[in-house]
Amino acid sequence: MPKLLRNLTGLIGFFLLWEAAVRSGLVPEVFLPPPSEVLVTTVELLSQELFLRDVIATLLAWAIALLISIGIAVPLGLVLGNVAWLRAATRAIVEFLRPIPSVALIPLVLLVVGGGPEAKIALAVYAAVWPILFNAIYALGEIDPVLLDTARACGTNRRQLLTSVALPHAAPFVFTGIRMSAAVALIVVVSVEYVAGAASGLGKFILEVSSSGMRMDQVLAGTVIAGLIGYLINEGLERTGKRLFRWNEATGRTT
Amino acid sequence: MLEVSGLNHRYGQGERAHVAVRELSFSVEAGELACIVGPSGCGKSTLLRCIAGLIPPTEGSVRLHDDEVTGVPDDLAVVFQDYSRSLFPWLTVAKNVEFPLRWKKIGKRERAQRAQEALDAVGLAGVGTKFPWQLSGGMQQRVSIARALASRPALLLMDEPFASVDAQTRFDLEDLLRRVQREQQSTILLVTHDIDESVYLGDRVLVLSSSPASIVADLTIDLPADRDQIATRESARFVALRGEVARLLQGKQGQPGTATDEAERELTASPGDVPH
Amino acid sequence: MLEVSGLNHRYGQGERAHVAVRELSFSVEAGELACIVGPSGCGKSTLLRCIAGLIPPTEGSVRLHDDEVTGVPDDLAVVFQDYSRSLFPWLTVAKNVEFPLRWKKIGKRERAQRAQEALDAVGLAGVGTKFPWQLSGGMQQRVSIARALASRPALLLMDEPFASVDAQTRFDLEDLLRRVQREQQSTILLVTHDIDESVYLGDRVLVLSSSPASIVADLTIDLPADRDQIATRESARFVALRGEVARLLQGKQGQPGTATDEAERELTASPGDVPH
Amino acid sequence: GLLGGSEEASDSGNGDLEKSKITVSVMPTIDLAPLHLANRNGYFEDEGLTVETVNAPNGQASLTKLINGEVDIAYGSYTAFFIAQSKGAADFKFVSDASSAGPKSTMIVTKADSPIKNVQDLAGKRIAVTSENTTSDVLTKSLMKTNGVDFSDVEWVFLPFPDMPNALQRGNIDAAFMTEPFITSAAKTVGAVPMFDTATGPTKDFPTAGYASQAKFAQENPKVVAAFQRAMDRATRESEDRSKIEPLMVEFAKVDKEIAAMTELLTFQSKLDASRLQRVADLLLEFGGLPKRMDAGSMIAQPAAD
Amino acid sequence: MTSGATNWLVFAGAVACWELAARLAGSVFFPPPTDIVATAVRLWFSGPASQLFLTDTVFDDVLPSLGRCLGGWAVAVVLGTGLGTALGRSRTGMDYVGPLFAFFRAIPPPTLVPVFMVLFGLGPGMQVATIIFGAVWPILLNTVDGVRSVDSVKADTARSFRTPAPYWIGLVVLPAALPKIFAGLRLSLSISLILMVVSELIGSFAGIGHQLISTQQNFDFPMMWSWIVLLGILGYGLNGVLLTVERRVLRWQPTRNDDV
Ligand SMILES: Nc1ncnc2c1ncn2[C@@H]1O[C@H](COP(=O)(O)OP(=O)(O)OP(=O)(O)O)[C@@H](O)[C@H]1O
Ligand SMILES: Nc1ncnc2c1ncn2[C@@H]1O[C@H](COP(=O)(O)OP(=O)(O)OP(=O)(O)O)[C@@H](O)[C@H]1O
Ligand SMILES: [Mg+2]
Ligand SMILES: [Mg+2]
Repeated sequence: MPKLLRNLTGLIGFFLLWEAAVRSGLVPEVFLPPPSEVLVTTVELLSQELFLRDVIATLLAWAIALLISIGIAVPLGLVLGNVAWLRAATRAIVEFLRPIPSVALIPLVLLVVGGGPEAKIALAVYAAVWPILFNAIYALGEIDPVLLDTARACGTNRRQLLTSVALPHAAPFVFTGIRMSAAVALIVVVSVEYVAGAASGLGKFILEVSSSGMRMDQVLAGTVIAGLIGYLINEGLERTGKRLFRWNEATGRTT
Repeated sequence: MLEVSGLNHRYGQGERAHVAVRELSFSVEAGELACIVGPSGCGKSTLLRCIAGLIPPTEGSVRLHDDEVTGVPDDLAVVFQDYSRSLFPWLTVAKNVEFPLRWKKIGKRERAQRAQEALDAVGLAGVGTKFPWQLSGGMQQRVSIARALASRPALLLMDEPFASVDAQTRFDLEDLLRRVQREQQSTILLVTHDIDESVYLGDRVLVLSSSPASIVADLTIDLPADRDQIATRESARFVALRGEVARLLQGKQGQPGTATDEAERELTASPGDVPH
Repeated sequence: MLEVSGLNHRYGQGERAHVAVRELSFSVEAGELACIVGPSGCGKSTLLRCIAGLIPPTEGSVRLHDDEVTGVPDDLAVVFQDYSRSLFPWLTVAKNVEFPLRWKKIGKRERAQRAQEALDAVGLAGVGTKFPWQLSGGMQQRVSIARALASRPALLLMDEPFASVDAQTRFDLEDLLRRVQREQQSTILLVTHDIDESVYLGDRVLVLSSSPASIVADLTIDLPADRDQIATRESARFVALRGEVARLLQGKQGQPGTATDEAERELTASPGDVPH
Repeated sequence: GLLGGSEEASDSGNGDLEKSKITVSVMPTIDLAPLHLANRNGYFEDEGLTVETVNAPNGQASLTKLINGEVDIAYGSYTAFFIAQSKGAADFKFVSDASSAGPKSTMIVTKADSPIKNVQDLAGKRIAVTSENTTSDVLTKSLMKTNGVDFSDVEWVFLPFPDMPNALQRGNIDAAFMTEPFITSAAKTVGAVPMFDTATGPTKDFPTAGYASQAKFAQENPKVVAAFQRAMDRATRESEDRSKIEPLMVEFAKVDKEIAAMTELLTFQSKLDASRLQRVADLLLEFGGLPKRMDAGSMIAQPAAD
Repeated sequence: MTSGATNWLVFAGAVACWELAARLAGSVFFPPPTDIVATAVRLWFSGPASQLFLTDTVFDDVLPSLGRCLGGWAVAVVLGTGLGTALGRSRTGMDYVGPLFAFFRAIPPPTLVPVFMVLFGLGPGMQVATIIFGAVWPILLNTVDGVRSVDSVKADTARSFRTPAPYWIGLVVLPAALPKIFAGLRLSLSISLILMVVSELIGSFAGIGHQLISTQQNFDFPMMWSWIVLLGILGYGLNGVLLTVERRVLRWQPTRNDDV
């Protein structure tokens, strides 16, 4: 399958570059071990049950956070994208809240919901809502007016317009938002585990091995795993998207 | 049934405003099929949009069954001029046709069947499972006609619905439309550029002036209700009427028969060539 | 100049494949205006796309000046059937028309002037600063014609270019096209559904069968090169030719009246309704 | 569960204690060895206590867990406790001491070829400490002050310990305050040289970290506090045997085995001493970390008498 | 009409609720907005007249941070749109680098900070690198998406005129993709702000993020809230500027004109 081959070419190229940089002494090996070493560590880690538990904890938190974000952002985006006055009225609050970094909110979230998995889920939801929300609002602004008129002339009421025209039209772009959010949510979950600590999780693992000092290979192995998970998630979503939105590929519709 | 009075529509505001429709008044009886002809860009589509309640008129009013139209009225269907943009690309052809039935209390089975019938009627049996972008232009246009018919509207607005189909199909569709009008007692407003078509199809022909649209003439077509593509088009009355419409379009409503100038001659060019 | 041989085009693959064009061969001389007529959905647009090099044919070849067309050839312009989607909404009308001139070695001044001329020619003087979506359907269609003309192409492909304009404007545009053909020695391939138009405009008329398209007849229009909307259409030869094209479209070329198979019957559904 | 949340166990008093199960927030540092030892060897169980540990990445997170009630007892550095108390974030009571700076366990480290040869050379340099108003911050300032060095134009760089060796190597910083085991590992990896012991003179045996609970907890559970202290005492005494500590360092603080063997240990403590703790508060006050003087003695929990 | 007024009315209402709730709860962690504003004024606007009443911290922390944020974002914009356009138009380009990007995109920037420290050392280099690294993805992804969604008829039109690549990109692809690119730009702008904070978490001695962390560690809640609010204000302001630009650039869109 040539596409898979091309996929691998990119990844392998990057790892070779990294290896070369370390081997040539461009970067000190103690701080940035070469991928050959990191990959060995990665494989080792993957056979440890404790580590796998960390990974699973992270993945579960991620999945929950993403689902919640979709549940919040898609309807909200549809409503805000459709109702101009509501969009205007909430813009100040939304634009004000959005750039507040989730890391800045960590201490507050810890205080309010405690340091359990709820904290990382809450923060991940907070961060993952925006890409979906914004892509939804944008996509709605792009609907072909003729299409909207058509639906209205068919006796479609506002709510139905939302579900039967706005949603399918926006779906491909919202899906891009979901893909971005999936990455963001994973980042935040791992980051919160890393910055704020957790009972288990990939971020916690990275924190533990990094705070002990010189285990950069394990730190990077953890990071590589985070990246790999992200890659797999993205790949899965992309394939789903291609299948779901064949019509979009074929027409490339914009107005 | 439909009463348009003092209708004005202006696009934009201030200096760059463009008046598309000016002081338009007419009414259409229930069950009537009125054709609208007028030069390109005169404001026909704008008029239809106002009637459909899709854009609010700047001045004047549209009344349907004595109620002022403010939103989109019930029991209405529109065939847009921009047919390819008015089909939902994510729905199959059949689902597109079913679309207006979704909100009606119609069982799934019947919905599918009605869509199928409508597609058959426009000569598109067998493409129901395709997507609109897999169809040719004329087929897409017929899908949007089928969609309008499937909803069995009381008022049907059609904006150049047959522009992209071949002559034969066009004749078939014209006859289909008159049949639907008779059987379902629909009121139909149809914009066309084809003078013959307007006379053949219509119970009335409204001739609009060039931009901004206002009514030049409101012609009653006194042809028999039962029409035939050959016989009707051959009849002397038909030929006379189409000459009249053509003359009116040229802005010579006053003195019929005195057609002298170049422009007029061009239009009424070949009375012998009418498809009989 | 243009030689199409053994052209086949199939959309999709495997079971759901749809053959749109089958074994099509013909050639067009330089400076010729060939009209293509054929039932809706028969594959005319597909054929034009293949010739324009926009889609590669599944089989067969298109040769232009003896070179096989693989990409889009130089000095080509296309007027798409979907005119409204082919205009760039972010460019004003004038900029849309100037579009193909942007990368030619033409001064800014002259570019603007050429665009202006082209717009004038299609009767759209004064809308240059508007955006396409501020125009009516027919006006948009004329903008896309103006754009094609402004680039003064050696080969001009037009897909139902006059479908949305009123009768008068249509006549004007037809004459404009013949003038352009003569003056610029352009080769023009034009798809139309109007049989009269095909005969009036063309030096040749290619009649296509219903889907998948293959050539039913290749008619040379032996009318004088100088044509006139009145005189030409009145001439006996014109009437004979259009009758011939209509008959050919009905699939009666070989054995009139023996149409038997299902597919064919569908097309000729209402024999009584055939014009003439 | 799999998510890594803690399951709440229903908890009724056991025997004499008000509570039989407590949670303690910990960090992956080596001075927690006695706690892990006590857990491992069942000293808490002997007292009728079950201690569950919860990881916190840093002192602030550890304190937050205490404040929001997630844990009963938090491990943290004294500076953090004092500052949080002074801001009114919570009312803390210390329930056990943990460690104080031993000889050579809190050092200013430089590169081998560094021009910094004595404390005076530190003036105006880029020095890494973990953060403002932390033990590392006040100890470094104190060292300089004691030696009469003006630290007003020092460029403070705030770095976590693990990142210090790299910054030192690259020349991003001139010197760094480090604790064990980072001193040893930095020496090993980048050839860093421990130059000055910050825990000398007025800061000798400077208390670094301890365990605290909220005042309310200490008040309501005096017996638990006493039990906790007893177990910690026992473990701390045993920690003097280095061989018992090293494997725990490898396991809990994820320290390399080799480095663990070479590490200078902090002094493990368990007995809370008001006058020693007061030194932390005073030093913080001196360097502007506290708005007003605080009484360390009043922050020591009063456990139930045996 | 007065959509601006309603806009702020809702906002003011939210703030009033917060004030009320905070006063009622009386928690040190959630000071009422009035306290925060008072702290903020003291923090930033109590400087000498010669500095326009701005305090040193504005010049030492706020402006440099903002500079890094905008600088990093600007680079991300150039990289993201450039690369995104190239990849969006290329049939196989994304096959090569897509997985790599997905891989990078999923790496949490905080865990990468140590790696960037190794590569770029401490200071602005590392911070800007972190910002670029995080902010480039939404732009890139949205650009690829936008570029790929050029209407097929428009694409064919351009091809039929043999539009040379620069014109094709400049006159067709980018305008078509612009609405989506702007969605990416807005998203990445707020990510830049976030990463500005993250990148200052370690190894810095000044900056908004540094101040935020140090107030957190010092349990100085009114101050911490002041910084959080500042981030909100900055985000709001920058977004407003971007929105204005967007309105101008996308003026041609029919729906937008009606929307104003
Ligand atoms: N959205 C708009 N904004 C500004 N002007 C518009 C808009 N839509 C249409 N117009 C203008 O209004 C006039 C009438 O347009 P309309 O579409 O109603 O014409 P029409 O009669 O349907 O023409 P055609 O037969 O070509 O479709 C035209 O001159 C057009 O330029
Ligand atoms: N993208 C596509 N995918 C699959 N099938 C297609 C596609 N485009 C066209 N077809 C099919 O190919 C056939 C020919 O289409 P084409 O557009 O060439 O017809 P046409 O002759 O231009 O018709 P019209 O006069 O209605 O425009 C049709 O049956 C149509 O369904
Ligand atoms: Mg119109
Ligand atoms: Mg076609």
